[in-house]
Amino acid sequence: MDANLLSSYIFAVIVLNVLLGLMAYMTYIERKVMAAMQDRIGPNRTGPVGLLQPIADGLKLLVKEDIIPKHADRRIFLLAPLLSFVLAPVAAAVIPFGDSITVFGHEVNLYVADINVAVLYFLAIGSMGVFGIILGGYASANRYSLLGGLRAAAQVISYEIILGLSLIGVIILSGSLSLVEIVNQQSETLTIGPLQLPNWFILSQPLAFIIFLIAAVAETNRAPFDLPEAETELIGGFHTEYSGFRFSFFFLAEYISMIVISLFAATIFLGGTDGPIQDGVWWLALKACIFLFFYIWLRTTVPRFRYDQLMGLAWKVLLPLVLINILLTGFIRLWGLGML
Amino acid sequence: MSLEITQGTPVEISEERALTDSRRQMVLNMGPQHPSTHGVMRVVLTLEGETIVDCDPVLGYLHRGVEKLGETHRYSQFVPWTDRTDYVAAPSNNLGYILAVEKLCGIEAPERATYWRMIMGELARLASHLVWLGTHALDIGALSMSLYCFRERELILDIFETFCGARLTTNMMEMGGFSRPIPEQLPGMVRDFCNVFPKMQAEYETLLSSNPIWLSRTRGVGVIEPEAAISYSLTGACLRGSGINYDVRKATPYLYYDRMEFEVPLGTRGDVYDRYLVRMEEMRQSISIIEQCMEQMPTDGPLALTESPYVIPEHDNVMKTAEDMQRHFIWVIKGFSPPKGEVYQAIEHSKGELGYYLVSDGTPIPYRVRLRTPDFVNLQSLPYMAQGAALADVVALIGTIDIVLGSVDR
Amino acid sequence: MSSWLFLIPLLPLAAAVINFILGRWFLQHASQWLATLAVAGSFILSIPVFLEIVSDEQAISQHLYTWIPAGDFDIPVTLFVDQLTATMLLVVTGVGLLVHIYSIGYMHGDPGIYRFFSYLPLFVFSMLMLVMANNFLVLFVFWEAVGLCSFLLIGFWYRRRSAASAAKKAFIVNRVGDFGFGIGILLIFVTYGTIEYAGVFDMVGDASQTTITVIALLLFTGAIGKSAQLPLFVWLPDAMEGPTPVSALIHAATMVTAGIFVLARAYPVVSQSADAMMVISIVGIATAFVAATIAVTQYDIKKVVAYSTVSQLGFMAFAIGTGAWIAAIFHLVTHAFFKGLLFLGAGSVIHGMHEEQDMRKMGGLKKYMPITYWTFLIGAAANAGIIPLAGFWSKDEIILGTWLYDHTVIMVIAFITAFFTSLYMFRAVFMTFHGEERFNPDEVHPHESPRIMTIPLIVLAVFAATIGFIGFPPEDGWFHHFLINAFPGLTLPDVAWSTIFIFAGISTLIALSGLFIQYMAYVKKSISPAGIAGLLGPLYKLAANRWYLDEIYDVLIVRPLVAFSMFLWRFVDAQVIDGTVNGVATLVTYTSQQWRKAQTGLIANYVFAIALGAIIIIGAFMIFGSNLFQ
Amino acid sequence: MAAEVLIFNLLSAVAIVSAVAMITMRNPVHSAIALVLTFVNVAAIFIMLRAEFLAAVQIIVYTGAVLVLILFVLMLVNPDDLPEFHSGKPMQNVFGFGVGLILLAEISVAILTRTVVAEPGPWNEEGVAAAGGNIQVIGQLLYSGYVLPIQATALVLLAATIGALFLGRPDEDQEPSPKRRTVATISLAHTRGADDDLIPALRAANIKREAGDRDLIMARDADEFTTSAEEEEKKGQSE
Amino acid sequence: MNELMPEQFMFLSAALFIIGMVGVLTRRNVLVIFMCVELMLASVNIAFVGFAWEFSQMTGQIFALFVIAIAAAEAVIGLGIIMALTRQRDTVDINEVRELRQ
Repeated sequence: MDANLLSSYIFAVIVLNVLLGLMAYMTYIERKVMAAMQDRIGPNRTGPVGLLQPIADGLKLLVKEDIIPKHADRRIFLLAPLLSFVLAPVAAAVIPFGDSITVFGHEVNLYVADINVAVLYFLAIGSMGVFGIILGGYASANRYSLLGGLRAAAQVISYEIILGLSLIGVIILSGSLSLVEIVNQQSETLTIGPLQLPNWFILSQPLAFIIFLIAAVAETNRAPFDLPEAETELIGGFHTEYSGFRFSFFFLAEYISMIVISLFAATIFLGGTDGPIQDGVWWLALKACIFLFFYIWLRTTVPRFRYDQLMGLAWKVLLPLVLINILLTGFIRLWGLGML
Repeated sequence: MSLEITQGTPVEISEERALTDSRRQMVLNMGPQHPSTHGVMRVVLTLEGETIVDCDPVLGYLHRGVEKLGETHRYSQFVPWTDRTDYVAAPSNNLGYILAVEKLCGIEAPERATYWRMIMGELARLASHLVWLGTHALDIGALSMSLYCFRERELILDIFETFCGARLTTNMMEMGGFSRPIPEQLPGMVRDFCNVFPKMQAEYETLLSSNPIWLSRTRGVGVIEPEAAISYSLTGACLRGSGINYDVRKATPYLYYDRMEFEVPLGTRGDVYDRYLVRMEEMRQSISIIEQCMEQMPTDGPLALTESPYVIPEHDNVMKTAEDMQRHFIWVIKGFSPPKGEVYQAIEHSKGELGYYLVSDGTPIPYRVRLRTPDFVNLQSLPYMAQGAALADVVALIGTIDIVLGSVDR
Repeated sequence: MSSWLFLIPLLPLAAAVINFILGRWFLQHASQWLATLAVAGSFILSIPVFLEIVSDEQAISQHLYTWIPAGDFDIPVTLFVDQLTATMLLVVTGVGLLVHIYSIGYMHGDPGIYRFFSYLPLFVFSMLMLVMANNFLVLFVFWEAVGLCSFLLIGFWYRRRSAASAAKKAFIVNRVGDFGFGIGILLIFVTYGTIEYAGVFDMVGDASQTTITVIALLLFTGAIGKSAQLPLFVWLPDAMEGPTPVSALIHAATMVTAGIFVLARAYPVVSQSADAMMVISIVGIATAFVAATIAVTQYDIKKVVAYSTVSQLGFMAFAIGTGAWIAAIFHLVTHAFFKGLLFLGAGSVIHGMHEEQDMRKMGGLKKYMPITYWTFLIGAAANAGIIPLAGFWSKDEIILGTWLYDHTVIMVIAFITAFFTSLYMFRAVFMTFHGEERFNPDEVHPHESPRIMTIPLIVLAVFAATIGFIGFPPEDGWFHHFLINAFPGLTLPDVAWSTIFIFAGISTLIALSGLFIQYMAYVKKSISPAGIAGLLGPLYKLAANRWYLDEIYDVLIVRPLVAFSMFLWRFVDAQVIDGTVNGVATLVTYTSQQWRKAQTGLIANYVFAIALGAIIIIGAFMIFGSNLFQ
Repeated sequence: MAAEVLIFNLLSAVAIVSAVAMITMRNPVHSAIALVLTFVNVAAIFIMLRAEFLAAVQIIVYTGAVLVLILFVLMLVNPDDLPEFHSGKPMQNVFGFGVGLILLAEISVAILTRTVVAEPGPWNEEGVAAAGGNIQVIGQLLYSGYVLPIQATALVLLAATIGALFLGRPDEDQEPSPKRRTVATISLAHTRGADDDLIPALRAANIKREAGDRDLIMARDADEFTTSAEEEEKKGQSE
Repeated sequence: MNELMPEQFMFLSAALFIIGMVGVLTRRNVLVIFMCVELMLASVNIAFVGFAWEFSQMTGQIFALFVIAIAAAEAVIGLGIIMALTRQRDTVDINEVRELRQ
């Protein structure tokens, strides 16, 4: 096994662990931020200012009773949360966390893999992630879960299309599907008259960015698109019947998806590790945090969509918009290349 | 080690088959443990996809026989039971019952007590509407609203607590007035609340009234036509949301509502959004009524009748005069016996027309007690509104009717 | 001015298209104003064109585009305006405008109003293009287009069975004439190698006399159809099923005169053939007489006016036949005004009588609708030829023409026809407006039409009364001198005033006698119309039954055709063809029934068969070798 | 054995085993999951065969869309109908497996005995790398030599979309099943009945403009905007 | 066997195809049959891509792409038909649907 591959493995392990740790504290941050927004205190008993709360929660979920409904499809019931949980962090493999650094004389790339179909890979993994939800909904032998699974299937297929199409504009501009390449292009400087702006794709693709943001929220089943689990309608939807650590797998998967898609959005639209001073992974983290804060903010602020409104939004509003965006971008690109 | 439990479906498979017209339909059993049924109500939904074909509310999970209990308790003993019907607006229930009994006995509370009763009634209305708004918004998915609403409701509950010691089940009224003096700080608290609340309410409206998702979830949903509203005997905001001008406070004024200047908001479309607007406006009107009461109220004066045979004598005199001691003894041991007859007293409760019907046979225990609770009647319109709506609308519809299961099931 | 020429037809076309596309959903009643404004625009633009022609005495043209470029042969779409066209332009747009205005009132509240107001400007457009064409092919295209508009408008109330069948009848009968017309154009092309007017007219003499005669007769065939001459006039009375403004515009003022217009346009050709002229004059006078006699017996007010139209078209035709070209066009112009007026007046009566058309159920309407009465009277008098109204001048000139060009027989019949004309016109007036009220006053409340309908009536009445003076003095008027430029080689005959006075006197006498008879019959009641009818017996019956023309067609054409079709259906189709087809089908069915037993309906079995096939094919390849695997 | 071959064989084995599992599972949902596994392995094999783009498309389209749709339909279909009925036709199974085996044998013989000969093209590893990568090569080829097939495919997809819309439309003969329950009784005798002239009355009323286009009517009196039964009667009599 | 041999993917393709075919032959649930057809399509793609790899061609990959596109269209229509079928018949048993026999 060559050293390059080995360093990739090591880095993958690091990313995975960081993600899991982040995810745990993501729940803590979400609860704190929501508490602040809602005039309350949030977790404050476990550890200093409640910092140990995620660990306590994890322990609690671990030792909780694992309930399997009698009529459930046992094997799938057990498989579904694992599927969700495993697929969620896999997508992070293509996200570049920076250029290569030298560790103990070895050149180590700060990404797990730079594949030439990274964007498609990300979409592919995202589209696989829904299987956990659908199968969980099916296997629970519960009407609410079934409805949740059905909603998830329809919603994810619809928003997958929007998500993919909103990225086409960026791909047209960058001419590459590789995230490393896309980040490198964004670190260039864009000069508009006296303005010196970073060539972030949010500036050239604002419409695509907004659509991506909406589709990303829908893709991760977060409020106001949390229809598959809508606790006031479907009592948790697909995870109604799950308890204990199996439930926590779904829970973890949702938060990891959020973090990963935030990292992805930061990479695609906000220049990734590019920053005004001293490029590095902290910029990526900061940008991702903005997205995560946006997620939480949305959850505390807006009511939930209805199923038909959700689908209407995807097919009647976002799809035409994103197609127009692609068309415009294509024309501008051709014009820029002097082909028009 | 995992435990296998049987899925608790009260409706058996064969029964479900009988309930549906075709195999494309699905029976969904919503409740009684569903988070959005506001208690223990069960709604049996027949779905086709996510569209509701049939909707059948099943009641009685919280039935405690309040009416029957009333027929086995003495008149004054029943007051705490009224707290436990609509527990989010307990003072209003107290008020309705007390007014009914007073009407039966032909007595009337002193002026100052009447004003305080109005204030407490309006505060109860506000408390109830705040619960409604919070839960309604929560059902539709606006998570933070419930916390904001409960924040303000806390102020009202503090007022109740200061006044009578209890926050939820207040039991604050007595035949002929109040049994306790008004604490000194109470008027100030009420005034403070009146100053604070409108600002808070404006905050709620910025969060909801023009939020596109809120609008799309509430507009055009659950429309009740005026004719249907009347034929379903709806009252309260459900009726007024459909544009029908009926408010007990205006139609048959009780207490001093005829001295108050306030307006009754009426909706134009009769959908969930209209009912939301009507209730929001009612809260503003309530604040105005409270402020008017505080202004008009005499600063000093008795809080309770003392001389009537139907009321408990003043505590100080019990140990001083033989008559009062005797009366007190009889009142406590035997209770009082109103004249024979029957009486119906309706008040405008936060949810609609709350009516108490009492039949007296001259004994200290009522012959018949009947509660016309508004949300029980209003709940009838749920199937009417739900048919053809989406599954997600059901929670909005239950929210818009504003039910409290304690009051529905009694 | 010539550069703006294209706007004249374009405006109505634009209005038609816009109304048709947007009318139903967006414009609704606004469509009527759009159409009216467009036609008004055309009218206003036509005036300077006309004035330019008058002052320059020079034809103007505007080339729009080349329609069919085919080698050295190409068909241009060129707008061409000479004196004849200019006259027609004013008539078409002027009457068209008034009819549009009138229709706003008449069609008020009709749900299909946008349709009406897209067909009507479409017709105006087609008619304008017809008269402005500079070659026969474009002429023919718009000749068919006006036929189409006529079809659409007759069948406007297509839910009414009679309207639908009348529309079909008009269309089919016209096809007979159009067939001849088309062949005529082909013949022109074959003979002269071009179809442009200028080219054809320059080379007229190159062809043999027979060819010219045939061409002229074929063109006249088209005119027979379009201008409702004997024997094809049967469609025109039926066409009255359409809305009355349509009758006024299309079936009185403009479209039906297209035939006359074409003959006049083809003057250089037609005038070369004496035989053709003879045929035209015979057909014309026969039409005029037959239609006039029928008109006397009709009770439907619109039918009367319709037969009157046919009769007047006959007048124009025989005027052309006898060589009184300008008189024919003159009559065309005056006729457009007074016949349009009569139709609109009849429409006003019908409108006021709640869609009642039978004159026997009218009477005494004078006091209910005075404006309609007076304008209708003017129109009737103009038609009957009462001096000094428009009809008098033109008709008198036609009759004078027959004398001048030595057609004595025709002249006599023309006088008789003129008498009948007066007879039926005043019969209509007196039956409708005078005498006792024969309608049920409980059900019908006659009323005057709204102003938007009466104003066009008044305007038309003014024209019907005065337009004749453009041709005064007879054979030497301003109109004659203006139009003579369109007919090269034609000279205005020099007529003595005494001749004119004699003819005018006879005409007036005849017209007044008709008036007098009808006055006695329907107002004074001293003559019984029924008695006269009884006296005439079979003759009356003949006229009343429209000379049995429909029946003759039925026996001669329709029934043999039906019988032949029945034969084709019963024997050839049902027995021979179906027998063969059914036999094959039965055979196949039988065979299939046997094969069907192999079909289980199970998908798996079919897939099994496919798989088996694959195995066999691959096995065969393996064993016998192939290019697939080498 | 090179690692490459080992991995390939491993992937193939999993693909074949899960494919067999797919056709033998009784529960269609289990079959679908087995098929997902097969498809993922096929995608991995695509990557080994230097078709990265196809691998991604395979996963996005097959597993991400088609199989999700299949699962969607499986859940929509009545659960009672789902289990497979193997008992039906044993002969069918025997024949099916028999034919399968014969065909497999034939093709195996063909694969082993014949070799496919063709001219090697320019797109070996170096060629692809020189052109910028797998996607770039596919893109360039696709939009230069295969424009017509792309258009045809687009047409097929359009037709499929329209067809799906047509198939998925609500039944026409069936009246829309969620029907509103009609109003049971209308108590017009109610003294505070609905006012027929409510809307005109509103115009003059005290209207409070609420958010957007909604109005609230502010009634000051109990008798505003209402018609009593007597008035109704009077109105009826006067007409 | 140190190199990847063309026979390997050819065998894989053939095996998957035949498994799919056997599934179509033996199964009765129309949805499973549908899945089997998808499997057969995918197996053909393996052969396409494999030959493209073997001969350094791109045509195979491009055709595989077209196959995937067509398969997607087929899936949409197929599932639409199945939905219509279950709506009308309340069954997904293909042996119950024997319209072709009539």
